[in-house]
Amino acid sequence: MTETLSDVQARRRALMDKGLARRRAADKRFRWLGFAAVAFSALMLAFLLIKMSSAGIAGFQRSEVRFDIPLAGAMQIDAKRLAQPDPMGGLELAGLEKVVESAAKNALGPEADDLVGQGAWREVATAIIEDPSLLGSTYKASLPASDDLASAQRGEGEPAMQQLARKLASEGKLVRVFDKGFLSRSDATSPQSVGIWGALKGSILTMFITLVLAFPVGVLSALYLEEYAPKNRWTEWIEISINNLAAVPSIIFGLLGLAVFLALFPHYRSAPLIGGMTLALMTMPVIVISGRNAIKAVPPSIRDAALAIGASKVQVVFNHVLPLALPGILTGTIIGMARALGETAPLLMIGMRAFVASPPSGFTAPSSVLPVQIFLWSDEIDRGFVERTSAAIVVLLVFLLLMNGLAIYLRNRFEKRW
Amino acid sequence: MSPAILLLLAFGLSLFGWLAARSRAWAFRKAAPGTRLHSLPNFHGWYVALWIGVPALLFAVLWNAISPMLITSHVMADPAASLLPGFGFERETMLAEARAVAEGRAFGVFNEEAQGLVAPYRAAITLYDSIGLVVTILVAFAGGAFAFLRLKPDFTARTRVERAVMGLLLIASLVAILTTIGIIVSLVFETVRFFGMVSPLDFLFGTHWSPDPMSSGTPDGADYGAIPLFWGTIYIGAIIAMIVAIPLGLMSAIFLTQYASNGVRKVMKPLLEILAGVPTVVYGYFAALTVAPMVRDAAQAIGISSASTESAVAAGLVMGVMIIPFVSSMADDSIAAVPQAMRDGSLAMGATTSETIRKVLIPAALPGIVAGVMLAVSRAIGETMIVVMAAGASANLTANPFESMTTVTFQIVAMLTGEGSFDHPATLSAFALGMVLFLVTLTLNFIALRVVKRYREAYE
Amino acid sequence: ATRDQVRAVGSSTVYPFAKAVAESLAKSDPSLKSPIIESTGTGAGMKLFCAGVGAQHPDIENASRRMKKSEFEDCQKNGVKDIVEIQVGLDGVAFAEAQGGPGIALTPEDVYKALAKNPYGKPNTAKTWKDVNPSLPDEPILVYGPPSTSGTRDALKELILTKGCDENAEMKALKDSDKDKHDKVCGEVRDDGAYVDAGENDNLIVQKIEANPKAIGIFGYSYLEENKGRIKGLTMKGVEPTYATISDFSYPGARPLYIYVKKAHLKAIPGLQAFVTEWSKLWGKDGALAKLGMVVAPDDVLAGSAKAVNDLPVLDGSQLK
Amino acid sequence: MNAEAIQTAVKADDKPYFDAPSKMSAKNVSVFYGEKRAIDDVSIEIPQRYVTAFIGPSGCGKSTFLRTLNRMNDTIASARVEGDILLDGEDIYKSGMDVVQLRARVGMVFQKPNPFPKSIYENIAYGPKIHGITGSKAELDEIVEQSLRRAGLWDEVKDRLNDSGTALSGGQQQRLCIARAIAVDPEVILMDEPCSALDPIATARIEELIDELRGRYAIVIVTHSMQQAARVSQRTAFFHLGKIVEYGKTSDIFTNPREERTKDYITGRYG
Amino acid sequence: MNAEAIQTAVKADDKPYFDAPSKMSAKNVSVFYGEKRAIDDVSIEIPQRYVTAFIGPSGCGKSTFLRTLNRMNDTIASARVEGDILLDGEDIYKSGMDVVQLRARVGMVFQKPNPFPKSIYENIAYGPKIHGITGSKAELDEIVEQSLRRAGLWDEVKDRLNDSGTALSGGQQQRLCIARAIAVDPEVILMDEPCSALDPIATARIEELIDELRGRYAIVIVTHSMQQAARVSQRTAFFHLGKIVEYGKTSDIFTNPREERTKDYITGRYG
Ligand SMILES: Nc1ncnc2c1ncn2[C@@H]1O[C@H](COP(=O)(O)OP(=O)(O)OP(=O)(O)O)[C@@H](O)[C@H]1O
Ligand SMILES: Nc1ncnc2c1ncn2[C@@H]1O[C@H](COP(=O)(O)OP(=O)(O)OP(=O)(O)O)[C@@H](O)[C@H]1O
Ligand SMILES: [Mg+2]
Ligand SMILES: [Mg+2]
Repeated sequence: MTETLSDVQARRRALMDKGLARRRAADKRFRWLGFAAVAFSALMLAFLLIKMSSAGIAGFQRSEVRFDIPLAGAMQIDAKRLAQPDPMGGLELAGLEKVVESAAKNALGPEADDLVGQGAWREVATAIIEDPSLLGSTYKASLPASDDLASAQRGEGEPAMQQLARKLASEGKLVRVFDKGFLSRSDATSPQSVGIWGALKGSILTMFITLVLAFPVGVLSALYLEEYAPKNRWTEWIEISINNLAAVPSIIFGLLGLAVFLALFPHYRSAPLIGGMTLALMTMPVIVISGRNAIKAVPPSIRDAALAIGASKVQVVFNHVLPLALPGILTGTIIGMARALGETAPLLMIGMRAFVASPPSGFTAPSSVLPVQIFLWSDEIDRGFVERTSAAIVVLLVFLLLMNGLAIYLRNRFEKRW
Repeated sequence: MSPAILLLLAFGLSLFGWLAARSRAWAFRKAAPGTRLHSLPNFHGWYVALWIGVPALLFAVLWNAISPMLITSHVMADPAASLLPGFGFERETMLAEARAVAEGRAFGVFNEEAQGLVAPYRAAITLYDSIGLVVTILVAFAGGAFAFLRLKPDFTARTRVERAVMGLLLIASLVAILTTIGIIVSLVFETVRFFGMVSPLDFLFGTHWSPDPMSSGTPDGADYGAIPLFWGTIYIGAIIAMIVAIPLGLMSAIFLTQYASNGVRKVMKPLLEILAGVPTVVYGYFAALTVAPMVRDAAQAIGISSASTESAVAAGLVMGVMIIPFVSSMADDSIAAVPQAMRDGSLAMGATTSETIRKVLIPAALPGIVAGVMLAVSRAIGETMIVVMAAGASANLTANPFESMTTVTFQIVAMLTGEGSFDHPATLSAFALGMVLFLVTLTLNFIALRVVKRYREAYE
Repeated sequence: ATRDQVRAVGSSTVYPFAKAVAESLAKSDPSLKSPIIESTGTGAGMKLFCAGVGAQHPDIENASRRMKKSEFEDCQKNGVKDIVEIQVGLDGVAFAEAQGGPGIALTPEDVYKALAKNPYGKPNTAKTWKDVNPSLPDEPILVYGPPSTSGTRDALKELILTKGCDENAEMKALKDSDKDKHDKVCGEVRDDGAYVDAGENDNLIVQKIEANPKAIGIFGYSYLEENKGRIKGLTMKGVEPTYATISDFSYPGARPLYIYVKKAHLKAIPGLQAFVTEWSKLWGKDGALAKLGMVVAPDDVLAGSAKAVNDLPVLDGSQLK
Repeated sequence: MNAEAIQTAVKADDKPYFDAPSKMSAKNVSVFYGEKRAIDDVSIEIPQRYVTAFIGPSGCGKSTFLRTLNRMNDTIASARVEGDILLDGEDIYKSGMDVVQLRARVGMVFQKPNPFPKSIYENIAYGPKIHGITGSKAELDEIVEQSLRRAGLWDEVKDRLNDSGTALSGGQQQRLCIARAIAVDPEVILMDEPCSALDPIATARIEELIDELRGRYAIVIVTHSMQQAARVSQRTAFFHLGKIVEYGKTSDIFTNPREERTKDYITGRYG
Repeated sequence: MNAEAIQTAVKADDKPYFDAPSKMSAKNVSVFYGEKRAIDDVSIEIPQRYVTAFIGPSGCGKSTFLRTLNRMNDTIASARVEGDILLDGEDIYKSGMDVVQLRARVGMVFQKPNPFPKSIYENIAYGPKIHGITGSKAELDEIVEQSLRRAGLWDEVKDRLNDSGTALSGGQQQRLCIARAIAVDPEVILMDEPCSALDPIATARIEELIDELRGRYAIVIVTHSMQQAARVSQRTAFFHLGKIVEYGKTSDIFTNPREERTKDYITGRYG
């Protein structure tokens, strides 16, 4: 039995129509799957963000006790001394600590010592140094509560203390208020007096070094490999090394930093310089790989066009290929930097897992970074750190968002279609 | 002399040379209108600038390295130095203190013996600084003059500068090789030490891992079988996490590039990238306290009684979520880079969007997608926090995803930051584990490169 | 360049206390820069500490165990000759469960039988506490504890498991005949899921046992103290873990915490001497460290340590193991 | 332009076709790119079984209009179509219209050759496969061979069907694309300057093919070459500035244009 | 193919040119792609100040040979050239040859338009800028305008010089590319089917431009259109299977081919 041509066509057309509903359904399903994937990821993100920020908000607050301190005539010190060097020392000598203590006892009862945070008098001193006229008045103090009182206010710790906390709170003497200082202080022992600025500054310095080293080296290597490298053994090894470095677990970079960078610069243990160098090695391959893909995507006809009017290789690369590839390179850089920003393990190896009580003064000063700070706080004994950890995470996320925002802005500015 | 000043000096002189050479090149043009310079004036500028900057910088680096020694020996000749204690840390400290004061970095000395050295230091520093300054300038001028005198209208400045650029590119790409060598060097000694104590065969093929870093006495090779660690690493990082991340990441990329409107894409793409940036501690808590109990209850509900709270699935699932952006971002970029003509060609054949994506776009974008997956796998393998919090730390060799498992990287971190001493084989095993991991990924990449090369499809 | 701040490395157990001392020092003498305290783990810290004398090397090692002989030799080899050892306090290993838990009364022997890999040389088959000791409840054994790399685990081994093991005369005899074997039989912990190695994060253990009332957690005493409202300590041989019982060693889980100081750095690093002195100011019964959860050492030990802070005696390597 | 040469080239067998049934028709179609109007109120009937040529100066909207005929302009976000386009009397822009089926029925060949980065065989087999036209390998082989033969490419590539389609020369690539379009047996074939990358011999072969196919399908071809329009088409539409200036039998357009602008254009005076 | 039509189109003013001085010459050139020989022992003299056309069937190696003339084939890793190619007597493949300078002297226009994704102005100004042809903005503006005018694009784009070059229609893009090549004042201009994407009017303008330029430069044009070869060129080379079958005056080739194969090809009998 032989089919005629139109039979064949009719049969094919029928087959085609029969499959249509299925294909349309498959298309819908596929689209729906894509949407579901994005929605799932977005929901995950929203869940994490909401969870973090709701916990984090509490971390931006602290418990403070409020009472009046009659400063007028309480101490033998005048405004002139406060204008001299070390005014804090002057106030200490004049017995400010005792004044605060007795005022606290008057207002809060005999257990006041346990209620006001250690060294809280320094906040009073700072206020006086700023405004010496306070010396003649009654100072309405709002000082950090002790850790015990703070946790009692959260409903933890000894029942007696909790009862006291409730009583003070109902009298308006114990309040939870926004803690401005959290963003300007550094690490400390008490959750009531910690701050994130030290670690944040450390992260900024470290990321700066990482970017300054990894971006140019990454982009230049990507250009070399895509545009210049002859196809030989040697190039292959470079390629394999880079792909491999992108796949090597981060902790191994920490070992490298320990063995090489710290051997070369032994004095800079814990410094953002070393941290940045280590993270740069880790980030560089990510930039190279995404950079190569972006460069590859630039159509060869653009290169031909430029070459044919007598542009040299370097001109082709820097005038045409690089600008066109830049958006893609920036994407890779964001991913790489985001990874570096959240990285803990390699930094442990080079000493950034440290208690640093003051913000780093420069690239070579000992410092902590945000993820390590979070890691350290999450293991703190005091329960007050739980909220502080969340707050630090919020800070890290905001930093991340800012970094992403900047890169996205740059990416959109340079994006070109052809 | 502070390095910054020498640096600034070198840059300043380079800039000066750049401007001078450029204007000279312009002058050639003015002098004989109509002649075409071989190279643009800018290239003449760069040529001279390089000849000034590079030697000056090299000298500055050298000088920074040797001048402290020269200064110290100069100071040691001073009578005040005889008061110093003998060689050792104290003496070094005092010298450094005196030096810090002399340089104005500190206000006073901590040890009085150092006080007498401040003045000699100041003198020596002034002397050597001026020497350094003068020589730097001389070197810069020598280089600059050499280069400047060679400028002619037909001077091939561009070719030379481009050769320098090429050299720079080559050096940049060598960083990767150096890093690889650096890693091997930093692992190899301790690894060899470790294998001196534990047989490589026990290590590589043993199926039981429970080294005790606190134990004394000779290590038992039977405790150092790393197979369970490798298995855990692969199972959690490369299997479970990828089962989550590859479909989700790829489908997200597809949705964003092919279906979503431009506005949605512009917003969602960076949002997803945030997932990769959430600190792993957060994921760790999420995995341990939310996902893991859920997984356990679900598993027990369907009758898997061995399910424990610490499970490979819990860790793998959360890890998968974390690395979605690695897959999706790279896939997104490479899918978007496939020429529109490909897509048009397929659509015009009557292919549905999904067919176009699956049969034309994804194959064409495959190298980029594979690169993204590789990055994602490596990130998953390198992850420690989630593993320890959600999957526990016990090295089980099992295919049951509801049991507790651990990974190589977690063991490395634990051993290196633990209490065990650094000459104990348990601690040293971290280096061996790192080495094996490194060699394995190197081999895999080697193979992957070969395979990708063979199947790479060119298009335009 | 020389350093103008003290640098200490070492144990994560000592880290919170060292931090507090550093903070206190910075407050009491504002002219000194606050010391940098790094939590590296005792082993890594020892390696750094013993790497040499000079500004690039740390001044102090915080240790949750004693320096080992091999480490001491490493120090000597690298020119770190004069080391001062100061015991600063105690850390307790506490057993705890969630507030609503059944409250098992443990003994070292029960713990050993429940957690050892090969109790008395035979593979461990115990599934429930009842299997271990008929007087205990019929609940599955599920213990969250520190990883083998942590000091707390070492203490668990030395102070509880080995003690429980040695209740058996045969084992005691083994100790003298074959020390390696004894170590293994008495010290090895089972890895079949009954003992869950939960990583270094003690807060996570607290949270896990809080969520699962049938589970038992093992961690540093200070975490028990801080989380009193949510979890409760388990008695060991009828003794409850408290400051007092740990401090007088009646609760069998106390181990000493040390700091090691490089003598050669004392003059060179500003604030080092003051930092060491600051420790002695804070380690007392009413001191700030006790508030943070450190268990105060017995009076005689404290007196010895205070003397060491003054006299700075050089550590004699021959007494180390 | 040599007007006489063109006129002699016009096919003699251009019988009175105006009774030809209409396959597609456009009614008052306008196309916008964002704000810009690229096609302005165009109406045209595309007859069954004949070849219609679109000619006109560069940028006049020929490609744009062609793409509206199988809704390929859906892929351009900024493009918007007004008016009605009917295929066999059915509005192809109506909601519920299946573009997949539409494009299977109205095939397209582009200006720049765009083979898939797959083997030559896979390039051709792609359409039949996705449409499920055939299940058997033998039949597929048959379709591939037949399509390549019709496009005049078979002899050149029969020994290397597994080579990548992108490794062919420009002319070969375009013929591959034509073969690919034929493989799904469309009812209408739209060709956007299909021969602009081909040499005369290949062009002649394609023109023969078009001639062969027109018996069965409606063919629309955009071309720059008036000779080509004259040779292959029976209807010609002259586009200018987004409008159809004149549409009619090819012989009439080239020998006896009604509009002055058409005449100027085909005699090369125009621009 | 209509041979008569071609013959009438051959320029009447094709005077005896064989005394024309040679600008470029190829001697026994072979080109390989890997193992495959795409050009086989080709020798040819390209005269100063005239237009030379390369014709031949698709895949015969016209583009390949053209690219050897300004070493654009250096960009294809697998390509390898044997034999000598001289520009003003100087071997362009000699070591030490500066390809950048070579390509400034031997410009090229491609088959597919490839404007830079930059503004129209920048597209034209790029060449003069990198070659340092001018320093002053006014002079640059002048060059840009003049080049666009010569390419017949000025009137269409003069109000939107800052729009992207890729936003133009295909034909406009190609004219932009031609303008870009002209802007650096090359000595030789190589064009690979420059008009395959242009409509007759734009083509005519380009042909005029070629005519205008040939007084000063040597021009080589690859074309599929024998009419075009006949109209614009004074020399024609017929390529087949990687060899030059016949080379001579255009009028001779088209009216009186010496080789049978040439004759078959131009009369359309060949393929
Ligand atoms: N995607 C687009 N966005 C905006 N404008 C466009 C787009 N595509 C084409 N145009 C414009 O629409 C007009 C018509 O373009 P079209 O490509 O249809 O012309 P054409 O007649 O095919 O020209 P050619 O013969 O050069 O191919 C032109 O002015 C062009 O610039
Ligand atoms: N990059 C390349 N690699 C391998 N072979 C190639 C390459 N480019 C062209 N070829 C082959 O070399 C031969 C000559 O190709 P070329 O492009 O020069 O032909 P052409 O005459 O320009 O054809 P057309 O008229 O179709 O453009 C062809 O067989 C082609 O398949
Ligand atoms: Mg068009
Ligand atoms: Mg060609």
